[in-house]
Amino acid sequence: MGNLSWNVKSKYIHQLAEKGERQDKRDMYKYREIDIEPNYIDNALGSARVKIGETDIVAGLSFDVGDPYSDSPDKGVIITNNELGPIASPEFESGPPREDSIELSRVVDRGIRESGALDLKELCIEEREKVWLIFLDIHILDYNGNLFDASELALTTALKHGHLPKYEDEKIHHKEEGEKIPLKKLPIENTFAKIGDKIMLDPCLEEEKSLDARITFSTTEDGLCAVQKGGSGSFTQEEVMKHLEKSFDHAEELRKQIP
Amino acid sequence: MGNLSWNVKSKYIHQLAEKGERQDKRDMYKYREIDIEPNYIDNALGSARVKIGETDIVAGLSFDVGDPYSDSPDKGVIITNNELGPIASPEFESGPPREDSIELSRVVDRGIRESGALDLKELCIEEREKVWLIFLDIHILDYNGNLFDASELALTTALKHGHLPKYEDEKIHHKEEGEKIPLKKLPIENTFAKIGDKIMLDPCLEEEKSLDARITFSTTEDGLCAVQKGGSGSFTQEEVMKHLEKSFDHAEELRKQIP
Amino acid sequence: MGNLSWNVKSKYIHQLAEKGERQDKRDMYKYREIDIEPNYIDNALGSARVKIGETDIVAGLSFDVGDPYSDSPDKGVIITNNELGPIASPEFESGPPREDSIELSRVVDRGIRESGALDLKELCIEEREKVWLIFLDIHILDYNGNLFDASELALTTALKHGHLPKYEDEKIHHKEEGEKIPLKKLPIENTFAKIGDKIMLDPCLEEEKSLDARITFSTTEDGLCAVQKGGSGSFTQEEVMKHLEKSFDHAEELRKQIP
Amino acid sequence: MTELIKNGKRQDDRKPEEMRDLSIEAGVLKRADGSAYLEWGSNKVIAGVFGPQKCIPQHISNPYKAILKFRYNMAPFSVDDRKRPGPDRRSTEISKVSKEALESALILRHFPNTMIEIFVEVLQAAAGTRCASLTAASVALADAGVPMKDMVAACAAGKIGDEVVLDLAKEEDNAGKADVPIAIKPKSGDIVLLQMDGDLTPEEFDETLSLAKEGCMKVSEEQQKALQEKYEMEEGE
Amino acid sequence: MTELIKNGKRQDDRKPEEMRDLSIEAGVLKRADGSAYLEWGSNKVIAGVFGPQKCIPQHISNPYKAILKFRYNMAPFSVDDRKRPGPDRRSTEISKVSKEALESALILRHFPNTMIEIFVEVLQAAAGTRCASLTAASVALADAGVPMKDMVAACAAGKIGDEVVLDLAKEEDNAGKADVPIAIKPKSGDIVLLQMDGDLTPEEFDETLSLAKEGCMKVSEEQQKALQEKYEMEEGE
Amino acid sequence: MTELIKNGKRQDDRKPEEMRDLSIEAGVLKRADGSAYLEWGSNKVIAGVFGPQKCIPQHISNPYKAILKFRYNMAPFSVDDRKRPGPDRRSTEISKVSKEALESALILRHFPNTMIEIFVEVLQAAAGTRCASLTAASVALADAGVPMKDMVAACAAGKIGDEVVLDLAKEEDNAGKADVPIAIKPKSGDIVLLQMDGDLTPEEFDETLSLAKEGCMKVSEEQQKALQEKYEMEEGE
Repeated sequence: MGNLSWNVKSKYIHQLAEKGERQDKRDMYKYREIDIEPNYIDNALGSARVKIGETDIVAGLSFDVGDPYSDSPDKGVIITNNELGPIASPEFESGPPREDSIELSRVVDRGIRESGALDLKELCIEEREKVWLIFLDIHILDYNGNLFDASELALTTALKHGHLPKYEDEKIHHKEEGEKIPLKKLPIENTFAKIGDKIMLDPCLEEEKSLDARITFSTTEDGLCAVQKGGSGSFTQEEVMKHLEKSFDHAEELRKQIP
Repeated sequence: MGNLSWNVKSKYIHQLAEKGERQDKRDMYKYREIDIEPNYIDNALGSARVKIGETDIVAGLSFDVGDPYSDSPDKGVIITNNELGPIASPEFESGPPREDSIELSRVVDRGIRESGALDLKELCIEEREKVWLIFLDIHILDYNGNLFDASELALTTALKHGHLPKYEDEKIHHKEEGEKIPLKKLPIENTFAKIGDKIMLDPCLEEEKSLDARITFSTTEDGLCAVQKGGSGSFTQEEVMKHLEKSFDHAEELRKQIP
Repeated sequence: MGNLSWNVKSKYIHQLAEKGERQDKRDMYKYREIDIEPNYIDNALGSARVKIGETDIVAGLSFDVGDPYSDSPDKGVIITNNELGPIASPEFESGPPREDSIELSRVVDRGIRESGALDLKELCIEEREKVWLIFLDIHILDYNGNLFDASELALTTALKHGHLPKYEDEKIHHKEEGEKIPLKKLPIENTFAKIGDKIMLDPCLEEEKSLDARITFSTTEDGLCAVQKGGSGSFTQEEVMKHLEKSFDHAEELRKQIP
Repeated sequence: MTELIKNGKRQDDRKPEEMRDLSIEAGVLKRADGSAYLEWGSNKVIAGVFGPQKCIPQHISNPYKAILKFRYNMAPFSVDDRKRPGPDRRSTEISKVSKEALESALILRHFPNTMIEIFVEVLQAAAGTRCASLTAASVALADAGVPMKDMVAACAAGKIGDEVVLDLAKEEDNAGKADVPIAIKPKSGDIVLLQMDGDLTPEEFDETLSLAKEGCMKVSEEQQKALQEKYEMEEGE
Repeated sequence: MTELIKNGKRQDDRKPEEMRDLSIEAGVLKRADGSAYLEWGSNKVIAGVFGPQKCIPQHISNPYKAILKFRYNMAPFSVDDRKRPGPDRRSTEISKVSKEALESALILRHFPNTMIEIFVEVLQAAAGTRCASLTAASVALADAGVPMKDMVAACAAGKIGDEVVLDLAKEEDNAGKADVPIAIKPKSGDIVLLQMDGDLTPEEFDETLSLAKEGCMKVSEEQQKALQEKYEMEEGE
Repeated sequence: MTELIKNGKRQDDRKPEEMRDLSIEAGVLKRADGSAYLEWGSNKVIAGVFGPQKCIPQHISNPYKAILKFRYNMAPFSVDDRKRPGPDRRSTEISKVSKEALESALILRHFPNTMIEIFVEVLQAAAGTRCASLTAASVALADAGVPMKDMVAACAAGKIGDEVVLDLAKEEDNAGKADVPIAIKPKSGDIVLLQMDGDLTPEEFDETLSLAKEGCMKVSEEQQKALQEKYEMEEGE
């Protein structure tokens, strides 16, 4: 960050933004090429590989049966995690930034949890005693920015195509498909970066490193369910509302691309 | 410790001590001003804020129900902890000294445990099956020396005014006061510092950093229950016995100040 | 490793090896003096102290009763661990090399586990419910090379002389000897070091630090049960087979020395 | 479940756009370079600031500006169920967004290669601790004399039943439909912290933002008052 | 339990000396200096290489050569029961023996005071992941342009029923009598990785080694093919 | 429960002021700079000393003197219930008070910027391990040639039934009324370690201290004997 050549590069990105341009010639409100492959992992009963430009991630589901939380005895449990490991980027050579990884997990988790997209009550096996635990794991292979949108897209795809394992005689049969996962809506996240006073969709890594502020909207077919602002800059209320509206369109655009 | 200006300061403190004097003009055997506020935390069923001079700490109790230890199936369990965090002092900027924190917890715990002040048998709900677990947590806000005495004072106050939560139908009702905590005595700790060959009560932080040796007596109305010597210096047996006697008086003095 | 005087020493060890010689005048295929003392720890129901030259270790067994693994409901469980602590060598001053310690535990564990030397079915108390857990702990006091062979020798001795504790009324009586530990064979490990293109038995620490490759054979009276190659060099298939044969002889030699 | 809002009154008798009582005191700690104590409803929060000072470890220092560290920490007894000591995922996220919220208000370029550390201890928690914590931190920074372009004032608004309300209390947060904590720089009204979860239409979201901003302005007044009192006390000494 | 081998055919219809399908692609990651993706039976593995680069932390650097770091890591969803993230004892051992296996093939003395980092992510695991991982790592190192005396190719052989067979599948590994993963430098045939567990006579062990080495030679061909395809693609660009 | 003391005899037939058997051997480890092995009743303890040597990490070094590190560590099999490896709260406290006890006996100002490391491994534990460990450490330091103003000798006394007794055995410690481990510098009799828990009147406490000091003097004789034997052995070589 205090690196000289990076400062020159960052200044250039700011200058481009000033003119409404980006390094890769993209429109300010356009995603990079998106590739979604459901059921990428045969071992997993739900999985997806998602690429947004050069950002490349795999999401996979794992299952267990356990106790419900005492304040929601009739609901299953989801646990969202990610490995933002060193293979994904030389940035992480001296260990991944723990707080970034935690924020990522929590923000994509909120997209799914707060939207009510997943019917947690259908994940209850026996009230107060036994519920499904679904682990939503995100594995990042190549990191060129915008992990929020890519991760949410991968999880939503994995859940949409996913099945619970069979559960018989108190045993989980990981190899056998049980019922479909009760996904009722398709939550999508859209992330905007503010560089100087210009705002753009789907920042790549260099744009992320140059940004002043960042905002992510998590929406379903039905409405807004979560927002997260990041970065050391600020947004006006007008900017927030304008990009929330754009977000609904872009979410619909991504939603259609999920096979 | 290897710091030059600190060495000058420390030498000055030694010179004062030589003359029986202290930086804040205090008598060698006098506490700084003490302020005790019971029930400081509304959320907790037992708590206290204690200031000794500029040392400022909060103690609070938390409760759970769990298994007894197998070698004391009819006794409740207490777990003492402290957070000697960076807010309390710039000394701790690069992480608090773990061994100091552990010693503090263990010494104040012994004051309560070894004195039998808390009747652990009354904390048994069902022999071999269910007992109260009481967490005694000390949170240090401002650190100007003598955490032993301040912490013990805060815990004793919190316990004296504290209640167990209600426990009905295998559920803990954290919001509702149950029975009083079975505190039978009021354990108090008194700490003396030896600087050169002079001994003084209630060391402030700079005195602690200058001390050669330290001794803490833990007493109740009934007698001595724990001792801890610290520091790289030594005490004669006569010094130990003389200050044990003083300790009984000072303990009584503090005990009276607990509301 | 990048240390100059060490490089000179290492070159000397290589030159000696070239001539088929060693610093301590030992034959290439000879162990240092071995000393085995069973039941070294009175508190433990199985223990041994083993010295190979200046390498000095203690192994001790501890016991617990717990759940079997779900995929082997009728078998006891063994857990092998070691403390390659700083007392054993100045090499470890800045913390022991975790990966070496893990490899050691796993390789000696395989010697016992894969050989079937320990009849795990006899460690079952009640199928699916309760089995013996045996902790095999290795404590290294002085480290002058070849921990593999010394550790396996100590564990085999401790197991051979060891007893389970009595188990009555769901309680473990750690002080009372129960049945003998069902050890059916005596697994032994033999380690060879390759320095340049010469191969030698039982490397001391300086030889270990100079070696190009290392190979450990784990055998019982009945045959080969585990192999582990280490180091950045290589072996030909012929070298491997030739030293496997030698290994059977050396294993028999060690086995006879176990009291 | 009892209704959270009835006849325009909330369970604690507040009106929809009414904030819980807020009081702030600056300069409460002796060893910190700056500090503030804050009570907001039943929340009790204390913030301490150290720095600008030598950056430790040195390799994270920045030759162009001071770096900021923020630690939001809950005392074990601050909630009914004991909070296990040490950072968890929630507190790590709050620390991160709080730090980012403060960065644009501070003039960090004056102190290259240094660090400013902010520690906030939540002693008693009752919904809205992240806004309380950030508000206290901002006062503590001013108390420490760290040069600032503007203060940062935080407040949440949300939805309970069908209504948009200011500053959710604990039961309202648990049973409500949405919570939107924000922080602004009062001079410009620019939003420096914004999170939301729940379920809102765009119109409701806009309304919530407006109400939360009004709340922030009230918070800002209390911050000024606290600093003035501290200043007057020092003058009077 | 069904027999693992019957009439000279294994459960998946392979002959004893037959390997599962293997395909390798070089240069699949954009940010790594070298990379490879590998499918071997149902195993899916991706390897990334960074370096030679500045050694961090510096005190572990070596003034005579580059140091090598190897991290074998399983994705949580790569196995039926979720694998807890982070290194465990098994992965630590695999990382160690894999690193040692590569060291003799690389020309590390050209890059004193630097480090080369190899990260292998196992996305789907079905027996033989350490051989798959090492094989992929070797291709990724070549793709990164790290100078090598030779490649490293890995393959296991073992015993099921009474027969020595190549490249054990998952059930064969679980219920078989012995597993012998090895890695060789194909030019010389020298063995750079060798582990074994189970129960074998010396004769069987010798036979197993010979068969595993044959397997490694086939693996080596696939490695060459992958690198050639990558090279041709780049030429064609 | 059987009585701990009856007709002036303790369960192991000792008189009240009688110590368990103690034997010490110096110079038992080859790689440590100094070492000692000690058996005290059923306790078995081994101590190793490294240094004075370069201080790692360097930033904790002191330009005026050597710093001391002390690690008291119990082997997993040293107690009936397996002791989990690694430091716990009890061992951390023992290490701290033991280090402080030694500091006043050592001449640390001769070796600025260095560190002296003391590692004590408890192989078999039967009450009194902290005194055994400190006593062994002191011999190991002398064996390492670290300059000392005096040795440090440790011994406990306590109360069982109504009597003050020396050197509590395991059952006496568990069921007794108080335990007072101390350490002194034998030349001056000054107390460098002192802990107590239980229930004692001031008079009993005074009596306990006196008895414990007598115990320390006997321990000191054994320390001298061990060092002399080592010295004679070396002379004889």
